[in-house]
Amino acid sequence: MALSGSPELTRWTPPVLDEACKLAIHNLMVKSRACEEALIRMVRTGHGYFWIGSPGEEGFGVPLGMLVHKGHGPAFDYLHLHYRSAPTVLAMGSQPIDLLRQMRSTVTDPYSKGRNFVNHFAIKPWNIVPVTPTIETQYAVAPGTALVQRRHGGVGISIVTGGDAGSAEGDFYSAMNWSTRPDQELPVLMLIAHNGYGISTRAERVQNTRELNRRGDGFGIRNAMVDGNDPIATWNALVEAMDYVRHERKPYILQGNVSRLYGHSSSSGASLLDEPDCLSLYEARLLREGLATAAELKAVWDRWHDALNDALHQVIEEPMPDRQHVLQHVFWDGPAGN
Amino acid sequence: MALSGSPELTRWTPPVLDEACKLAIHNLMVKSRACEEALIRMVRTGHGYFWIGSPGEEGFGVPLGMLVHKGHGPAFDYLHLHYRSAPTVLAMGSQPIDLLRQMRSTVTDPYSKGRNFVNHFAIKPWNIVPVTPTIETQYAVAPGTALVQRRHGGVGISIVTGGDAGSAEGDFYSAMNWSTRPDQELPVLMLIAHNGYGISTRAERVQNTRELNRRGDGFGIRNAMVDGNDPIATWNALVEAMDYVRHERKPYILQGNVSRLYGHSSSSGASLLDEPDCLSLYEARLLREGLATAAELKAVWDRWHDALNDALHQVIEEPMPDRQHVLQHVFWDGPAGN
Amino acid sequence: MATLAQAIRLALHYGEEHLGVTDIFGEDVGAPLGGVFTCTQGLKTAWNSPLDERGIVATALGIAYAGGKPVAEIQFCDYIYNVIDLLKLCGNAHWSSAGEYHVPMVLMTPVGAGIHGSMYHSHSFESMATHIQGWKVVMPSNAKDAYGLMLSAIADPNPVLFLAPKGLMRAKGEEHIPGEPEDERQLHQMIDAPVGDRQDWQPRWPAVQDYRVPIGQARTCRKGSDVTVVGYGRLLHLCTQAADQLQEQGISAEVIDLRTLYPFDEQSVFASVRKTGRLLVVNEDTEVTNFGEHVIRRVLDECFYDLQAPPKLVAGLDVPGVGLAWGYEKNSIPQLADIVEAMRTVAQSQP
Amino acid sequence: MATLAQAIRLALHYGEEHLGVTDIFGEDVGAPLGGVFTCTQGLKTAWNSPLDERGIVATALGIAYAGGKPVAEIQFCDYIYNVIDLLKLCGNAHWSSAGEYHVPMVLMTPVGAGIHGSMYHSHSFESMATHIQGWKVVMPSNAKDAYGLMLSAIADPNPVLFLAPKGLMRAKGEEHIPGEPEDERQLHQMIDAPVGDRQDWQPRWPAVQDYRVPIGQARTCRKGSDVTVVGYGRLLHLCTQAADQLQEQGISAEVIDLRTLYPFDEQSVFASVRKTGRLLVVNEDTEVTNFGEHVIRRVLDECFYDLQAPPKLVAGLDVPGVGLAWGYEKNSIPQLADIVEAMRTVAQSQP
Ligand SMILES: Cc1ncc(C[n+]2csc(CCOP(=O)(O)OP(=O)(O)O)c2C)c(N)n1
Ligand SMILES: Cc1ncc(C[n+]2csc(CCOP(=O)(O)OP(=O)(O)O)c2C)c(N)n1
Ligand SMILES: [Mg+2]
Ligand SMILES: [Mg+2]
Repeated sequence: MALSGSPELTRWTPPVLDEACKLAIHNLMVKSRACEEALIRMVRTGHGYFWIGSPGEEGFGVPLGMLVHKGHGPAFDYLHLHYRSAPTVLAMGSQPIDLLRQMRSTVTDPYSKGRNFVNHFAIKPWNIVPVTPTIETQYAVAPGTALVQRRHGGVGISIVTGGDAGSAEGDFYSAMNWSTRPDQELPVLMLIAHNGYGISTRAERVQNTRELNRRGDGFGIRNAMVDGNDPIATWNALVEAMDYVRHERKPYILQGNVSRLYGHSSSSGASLLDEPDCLSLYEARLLREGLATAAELKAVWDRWHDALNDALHQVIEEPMPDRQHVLQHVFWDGPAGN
Repeated sequence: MALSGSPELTRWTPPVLDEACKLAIHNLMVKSRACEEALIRMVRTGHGYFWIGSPGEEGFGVPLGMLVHKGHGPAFDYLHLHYRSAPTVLAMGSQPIDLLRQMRSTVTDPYSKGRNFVNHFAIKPWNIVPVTPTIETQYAVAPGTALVQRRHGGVGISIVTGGDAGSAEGDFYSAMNWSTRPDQELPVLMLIAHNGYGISTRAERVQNTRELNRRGDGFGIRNAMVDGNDPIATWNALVEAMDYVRHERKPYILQGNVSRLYGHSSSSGASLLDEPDCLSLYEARLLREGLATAAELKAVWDRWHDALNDALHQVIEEPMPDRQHVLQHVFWDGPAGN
Repeated sequence: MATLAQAIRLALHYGEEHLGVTDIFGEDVGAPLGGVFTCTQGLKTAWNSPLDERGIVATALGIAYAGGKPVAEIQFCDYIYNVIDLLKLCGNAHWSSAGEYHVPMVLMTPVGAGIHGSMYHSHSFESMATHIQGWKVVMPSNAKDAYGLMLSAIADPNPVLFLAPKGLMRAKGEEHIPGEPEDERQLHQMIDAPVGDRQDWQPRWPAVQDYRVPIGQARTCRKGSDVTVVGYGRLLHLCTQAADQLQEQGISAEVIDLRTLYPFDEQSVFASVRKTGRLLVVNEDTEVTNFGEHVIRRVLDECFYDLQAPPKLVAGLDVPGVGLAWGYEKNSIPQLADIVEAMRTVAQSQP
Repeated sequence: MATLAQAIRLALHYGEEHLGVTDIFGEDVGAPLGGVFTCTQGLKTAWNSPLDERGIVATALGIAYAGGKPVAEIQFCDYIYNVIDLLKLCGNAHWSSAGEYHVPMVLMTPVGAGIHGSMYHSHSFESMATHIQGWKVVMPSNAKDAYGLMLSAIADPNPVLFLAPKGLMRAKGEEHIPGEPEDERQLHQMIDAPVGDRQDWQPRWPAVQDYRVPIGQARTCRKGSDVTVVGYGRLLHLCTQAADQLQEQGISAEVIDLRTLYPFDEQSVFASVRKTGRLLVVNEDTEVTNFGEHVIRRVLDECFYDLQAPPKLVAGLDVPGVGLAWGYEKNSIPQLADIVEAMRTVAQSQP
């Protein structure tokens, strides 16, 4: 469930966070978690080489995906995503099977034709520009799309996401600077998913504040921090941030504190760690608030597990790239505009 | 007149800003101005290819040179300088003739053997590391010398200077980040000489604040701004900043607002512009305060003009590099330590 | 005739009017300066960026993603070395996304020595540039080609790197750009910003016409039979001068102006080498892992048995920089005499 | 026998104890991980830097200026492309200051494909690296050489780039490093960090000895008479395998492990080519403006008339990246069969 808008919007109204929406959040969080866990299993069983992903970030990523103003072109939001963005992209409506394809590096992988690691999206109809393996470069690129949006008018913004460690790169600074040029402020929403680590390096050993959003103080950029393990708090924080960026046409930095439930990647083992789990916390809340029964929640899981099983069976039959594919897409010879 | 210290210092006491010191400041400002004007004349008369330098920055640069804890090795200050640092280096005691040599690119140029543009110093006995033509990279390097100084102990600090426009490079951010790592703070004094321009681009068109020192707010770095056209105010601001950096062993950002009296460089004509002149302002003040007579001030000028004339006559007789010099100093085969 | 800098400016103007250019930007690219070589004076979409090369290239990429057509500038190629990762991203976005996105952008930057530029205004960039995949790389040696290559670069839906030989920026062309006024003083009055206050100045653009130099097409500037000389940019002129000198001494050199360095016009080079049996490649980039070595290797692949003498490279000396004193530049950057000498050696070499 | 990663670690330990290494740092270089390939586990001067390659290289330069001896790491060479300007500054500081300062630093970084690394863990860097002046560039193909080259790199008062073939990190050497325990399990227990909690773990270092592989010295791994094969790093092993296969078919290949890429051991290469009359250069960097083309060009300069067949380069395909699916890697990075085929072609080529 992601809401797609109309190109003519001049005022953005966030969807209402009612009971149905809260259950939709849960459904999408499960969708993402189940998908990532399926991906991890694929690596374990030799159906893929490497996993990196987002379990533990669903509370932060799913509301984002649901609040995106989705579509193609500068009237809509551009997304410059970190490699832990499955919750967002799945919440926008993408199919888990496509991630399985990328994991297995089949020719049918729609994001990279089997070229990139999993979770490296590229979806032009939804303005999701190619996810890069280079940390933080996406921050420097985001002002470019936002500049076109500033000229275009409307409520479309450029959303960029990244990790805590990556914010040490100068590209984060470039993003802050380029989006605050006098009389040229840009609608860039900068998100930091703070999981406390860059691979093995603990954030508190290399950065002098837990609140990396405060780096924006040096530019007078409005910023905030939220508990990214709480999708409701995140939803509200995002609504506030987006409202500002969309209508004031100025940048905003929002940090969400999240967990890294399976560690950095398959290189570090991808086994479940003892960190707060946004999804079980959220399920407990839904139960507590009487919005769902245990059986209903379990049914959501079952549905996604079944879907993922089916998807996996399909994907392992699909063809792999070979010699003929290597030289495809080096240059483009169609029309110029994206 | 620059004060050189002893390697054993554990507490730094700034020199006293008495009358003699105030006159010394004047003398060094004239030394620098007269030298730069001689360099400009050299380009005009075909004794050099290109000029870039510091007229208009003497009020900011000379006090810095006088306050440097001068010497070799980590007990003393390291200097990572911008290409407008003649006032500082001349105040530390270097000879104008060496700048004339670099302008003329003679073999005798002690800073680069005729390889670099003028004002690109490298003076190991005084910890002046090579001035780079690449804007702002020096900011990223300064934490490296400061790290050695932190371990070494004492009061030696790493001083880095740069322009206003250059602060847009991510290297400024790297410097702030690397010098504020938790429990690893570094004694880096970051100076910005704000002349309002990067070549032709006005600062207020590309930066959202005149107070670039405030970029440090994002890192909680102590920072201040001073009128760099006022050498007395600068002196006091530097004493305060240095006291903090030397003894707290933490970074500090000080911006001085200065003039660009002859424009960006000889590429833009190097003719005198209508901006506040720190030197004539200071002379008026010395007269007003009765610290010198007009004749005494003129005598200072005359002395430097004579010295520069003599120097020029000497330099134009000196040999130029040729084929045999090209391959010198590609690699070093002496002992390792600097 | 228009200078090379004017030709670039006219091409960018044409690009704004007819080819969808939306942003021309970089350090000092906008008013009042219009570029350190005046290439962007008076252009309606030109603007001054912050002093941040990473921001410049990345923003261009973002603009291209969002449907714009940016022409970004790195003020001197000497300052491009902190963005090689971004150039790689621009060049691999299409391939890595398997065709989902492409990157229609032009990056232009002045290159080469010849202006007493010292260590950081003398760099060449073609060797690194041609090693970065996904980019086309062009480099004109004269004003008309600059115009025609820039239009092709703008029209290309892929990233194109436009290397402008800085030593030729003020050199006048030998042929008119289509639509260029007959009288160069008239052109000057129309499009060059006045010295001094420019606040109210507006250019009057001549109605320049579409004219393309296709990417990938070399030009044979001198026909000859004894030796093939492959050059480009500023040194191309030293090659033709050398050829003219040697002509008088009975040595006939065929001089090819590559114009596009990637993908380079292999067929023209091969055909010429098959005819002359000898090859000299000339450029001013440093000599280790030099683009000219690639040209030579490709010739070996295809024409080894046609070669009657060792193919030779004349290039910049392998030193950390071009020193300011003329003694450095003269002895590290190829000069006319070096090229004459090398051409003679290759033409006359016998086993 | 020690693995290549262990050999690097032992060399760094030796460097800390005997050669004045003061700082070993980079992303995840310190505890608890000790490097993504474990090369820096347990080292007393190792520390974790911020995730900022520019800060890493620049800080190393600063440390070197202030009398320290840093060994910095870029986690993968795929992430080195935003610091090329800084590498240039490290490489030109000595020349530009006319000898006033020099830059005693080592920068190490894993390179190459072979681990299903996809687009950003498969890059090669030697072509760009050898084009940057003022650096020495080394690349071992086995553990003992890694040890000996690292000691030479540390002892060198100039910047040295140590390229570690990532596909060989876990490969065991064939020869002991002087002072290495006889039993590799013993070595493992002494210096490999335990899986799990490492808080209280301390390595027990064997008393490894001084052993240097001089910078600039190649090694002939197979003697032969029909063709000279120049390789290094991971592909060196494919070259020797190919030589062994061809040996059985009566083709005798001489295989040279370059070990130092800059300055490369020209004399050994020339001597071999003069003997065999044929040359194949093998590496996995992309093929346009490739370091192997430089080797070939130098051979042309000196041995053209000794050549009986076109010298050939086997290198990575000119595409924007190494794709993850094996079909991409297999068809863009040289494989054993490609090298066998090329060796045969060069050995047997007739006009
Ligand atoms: C420019 C660059 N440097 C290094 C790496 C290697 N690397 C991959 S992930 C990572 C840590 C990233 O940490 P963070 O930004 O906090 O993101 P997280 O993985 O925690 O979400 C590093 C160093 C990279 N991909 N890109
Ligand atoms: C990395 C880099 N980019 C561009 C340049 C070209 N350049 C030389 S000076 C300059 C402007 C610098 O402005 P500022 O930092 O304010 O210093 P100022 O000259 O005003 O003292 C530019 C863009 C350079 N030298 N280095
Ligand atoms: Mg993190
Ligand atoms: Mg300035």
